[in-house]
Amino acid sequence: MSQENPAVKKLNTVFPGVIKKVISGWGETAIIVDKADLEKIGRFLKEDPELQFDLLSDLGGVDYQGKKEKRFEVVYQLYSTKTHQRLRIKVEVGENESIPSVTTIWRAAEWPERECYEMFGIEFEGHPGLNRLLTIEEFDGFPLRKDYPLLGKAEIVAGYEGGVRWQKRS
Amino acid sequence: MGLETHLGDNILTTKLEWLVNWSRRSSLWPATFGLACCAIEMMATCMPRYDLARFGAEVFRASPRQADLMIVAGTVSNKMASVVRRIYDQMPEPKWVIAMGACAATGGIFNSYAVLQGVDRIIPVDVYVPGCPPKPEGLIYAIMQVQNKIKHEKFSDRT
Amino acid sequence: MLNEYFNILILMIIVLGFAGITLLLSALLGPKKKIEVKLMPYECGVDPIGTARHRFSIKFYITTMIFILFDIEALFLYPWAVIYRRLGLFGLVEMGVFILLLLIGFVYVWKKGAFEWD
Amino acid sequence: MAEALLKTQLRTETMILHMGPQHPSTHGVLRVDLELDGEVIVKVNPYIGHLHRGIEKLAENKTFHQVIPLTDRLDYLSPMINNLGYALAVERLLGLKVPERAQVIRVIMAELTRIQSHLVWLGTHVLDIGAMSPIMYCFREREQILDIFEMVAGARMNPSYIRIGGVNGDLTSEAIDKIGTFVENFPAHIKEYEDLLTNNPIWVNRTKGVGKITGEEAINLGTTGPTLRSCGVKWDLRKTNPYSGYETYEFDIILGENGDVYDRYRVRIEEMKQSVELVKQGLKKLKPGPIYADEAKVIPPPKEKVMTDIGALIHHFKIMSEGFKVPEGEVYQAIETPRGELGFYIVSDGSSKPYRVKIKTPSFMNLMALETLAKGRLLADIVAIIGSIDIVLGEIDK
Repeated sequence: MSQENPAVKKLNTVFPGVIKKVISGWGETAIIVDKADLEKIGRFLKEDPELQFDLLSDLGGVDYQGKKEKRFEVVYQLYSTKTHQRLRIKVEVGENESIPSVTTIWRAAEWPERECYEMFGIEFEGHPGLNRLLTIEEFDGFPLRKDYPLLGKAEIVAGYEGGVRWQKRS
Repeated sequence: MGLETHLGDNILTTKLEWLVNWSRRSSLWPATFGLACCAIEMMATCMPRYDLARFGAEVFRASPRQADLMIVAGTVSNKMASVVRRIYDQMPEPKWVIAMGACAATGGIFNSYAVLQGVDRIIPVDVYVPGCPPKPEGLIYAIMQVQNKIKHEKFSDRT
Repeated sequence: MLNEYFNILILMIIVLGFAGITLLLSALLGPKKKIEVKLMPYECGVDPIGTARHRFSIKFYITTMIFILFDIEALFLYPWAVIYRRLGLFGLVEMGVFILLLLIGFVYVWKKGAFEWD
Repeated sequence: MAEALLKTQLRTETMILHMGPQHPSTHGVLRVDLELDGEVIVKVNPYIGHLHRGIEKLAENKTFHQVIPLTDRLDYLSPMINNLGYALAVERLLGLKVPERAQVIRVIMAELTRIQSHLVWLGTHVLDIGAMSPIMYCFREREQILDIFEMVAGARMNPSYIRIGGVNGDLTSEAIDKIGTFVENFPAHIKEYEDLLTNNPIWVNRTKGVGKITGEEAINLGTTGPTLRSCGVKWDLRKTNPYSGYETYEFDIILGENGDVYDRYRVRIEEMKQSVELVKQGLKKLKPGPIYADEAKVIPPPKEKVMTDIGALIHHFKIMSEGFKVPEGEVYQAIETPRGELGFYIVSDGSSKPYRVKIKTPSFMNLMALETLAKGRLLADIVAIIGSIDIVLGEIDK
């Protein structure tokens, strides 16, 4: 449990016992946190004058089907434009569990959360407008899940005046 | 359709046909339909070095109402397919289509749930341009092929 | 006296002739395929929202009025320019007064803020 | 009294205007629904996804080596920089040490790509606002860079030149001379653009004070790159978290003051000058040496050895068919593209296919700022704003 990362050290002192696991490798540290106190930690990491993780670089989902007891994992890449430090927060989410949205802390999370919902089906409570972003409105299924076929469930086979005709894949 | 369907094939129509085909092919106005990387190469084709203006096709019309050549340049995703079909329908006759690049021709390297495997599934395509993205010379050669095709078109083809 | 208008007549015939022939030819020879989608208004490839007959802001009306005003001013310059050589100094002074008056109007409209949108 | 009455009772409905997927100045297939009150923009909601190809799903079904052509087509205006980002991430996972000459070639190629990408941005952005001639000059210079790419990497665009462990072809002396001549006379061309635009009253009126955003607001929205630096935030990944040898180069970070369209224009023009300096320093640093790391299991052997040496044949067959194994773990590697911070979060489960490739693209975040930039502006300004945040739909929709 390498403690040399300032953010991890500070978090342990302010919120003892909140970090479930610290993964450090390849020059980076990632902490696994429970989704209940995600909001609290996020706000602290952003507003703390010493750490100032003011930029949410990226927010993405990973589908660990069968590899972990909780299927999904939402990954927050935090970056501080002041101290140029990086920190990765990972939150484990079950099959049809939901997770609090962090758009109130970083407004940058709005679209990535919509994309994560659309690709994995993870609900984000408190998100201003959680609907589809990249695929067509009537897309069924969540494409980035491991059990979703690469070629999809339907394809366009023909076009007629005024539209296109879909057909279910066999 | 127009008068030409009643004229039949005689000396008058061949001359008229030649005139009409000549005027149609030497001022092909493409509709700006750049989707992805091929659009950048399409822009490079109109720029000073490759200069599409030599073929009378440098006027890129934004609205399909004033265009008669549609260059589908880039990957057609499923969400974009209905828009491509809508734009094709809203172009006035006579119209031609160039599927520029591997993605427009056959879906290219993106064989996935979100990509239309070839734009010829939804609209009739006249010329396919291989390459990812094809060099501007490739696009110019394709436009010359379309012009060649127009040159040998008969009125009766257009019913 | 009449022949001055004769060349204008020739010009008119050429212009109308050219426009007329191209329109006639394309109407006759062009293939026509009236389908329902083609007649729908073009909205960048998606379904149009709302009708075109839609109440819009009054500010457009003001801008159009100002445009028409100064467009007609430019229109008066054309006949003046045709006989500019024969008018000599008198023509210059007279048109100068005309333009000055309109300039005062222009400055008034400008200061009144009709060009500012909001 | 009449004024107040006029204000209260006059209820004009807002008009919804499609600035749809097929539009000359949305820089790709972006659909923006504008809610207009007369000419003033009341609300902007962009719709994206018209170029969604499912690259992240495709990447999970390809070996590490085969994902490189996919990254080429993410931000198709800076293909080599995308390759660099992905290659650096996989090299960190593998613990590969890239030789010195390959790192310098990578920096030279990345900076040339940055110049070429800024040229396309400048040409189209200025064309949208109405100046027809600069795009002709910009593409004339860009063709020279594309000639260099074609000579060195084999293709004008999407060359997949920067591979895992090195680069795919050495810089011949002829290429080095060509880069040298380009770098010699390019600053004079930049001066041409500046003479055309910087003090041009029409350009200044159309861009100064349009689409303003403050530094904190931009960071909160996740904006990165020149769009953020134009608000005065001093942060450039090449300086703060250097990669591929950037710490040994001297160049300075360009900052704007008030974060409007004019400052974004000025920041990018200055950045082109810095990139020219970087290429010059890169050319001086070039020393003869290998261009690939010597890791036989990962780097495909050169063609002539494959024909003659059985070991090389086996390695080549194994790499090309099944791919090399990458140790289990996860890494997030971010680099500075012409549009901002491009990050690759790669999770590998020890097999030869990446378990998950999450690609953080700068235009995806920068486009979220469109809402705050365009609110309350006039209709004509949205074209200038979309042009100034320099979005590429390939990397927004992934």
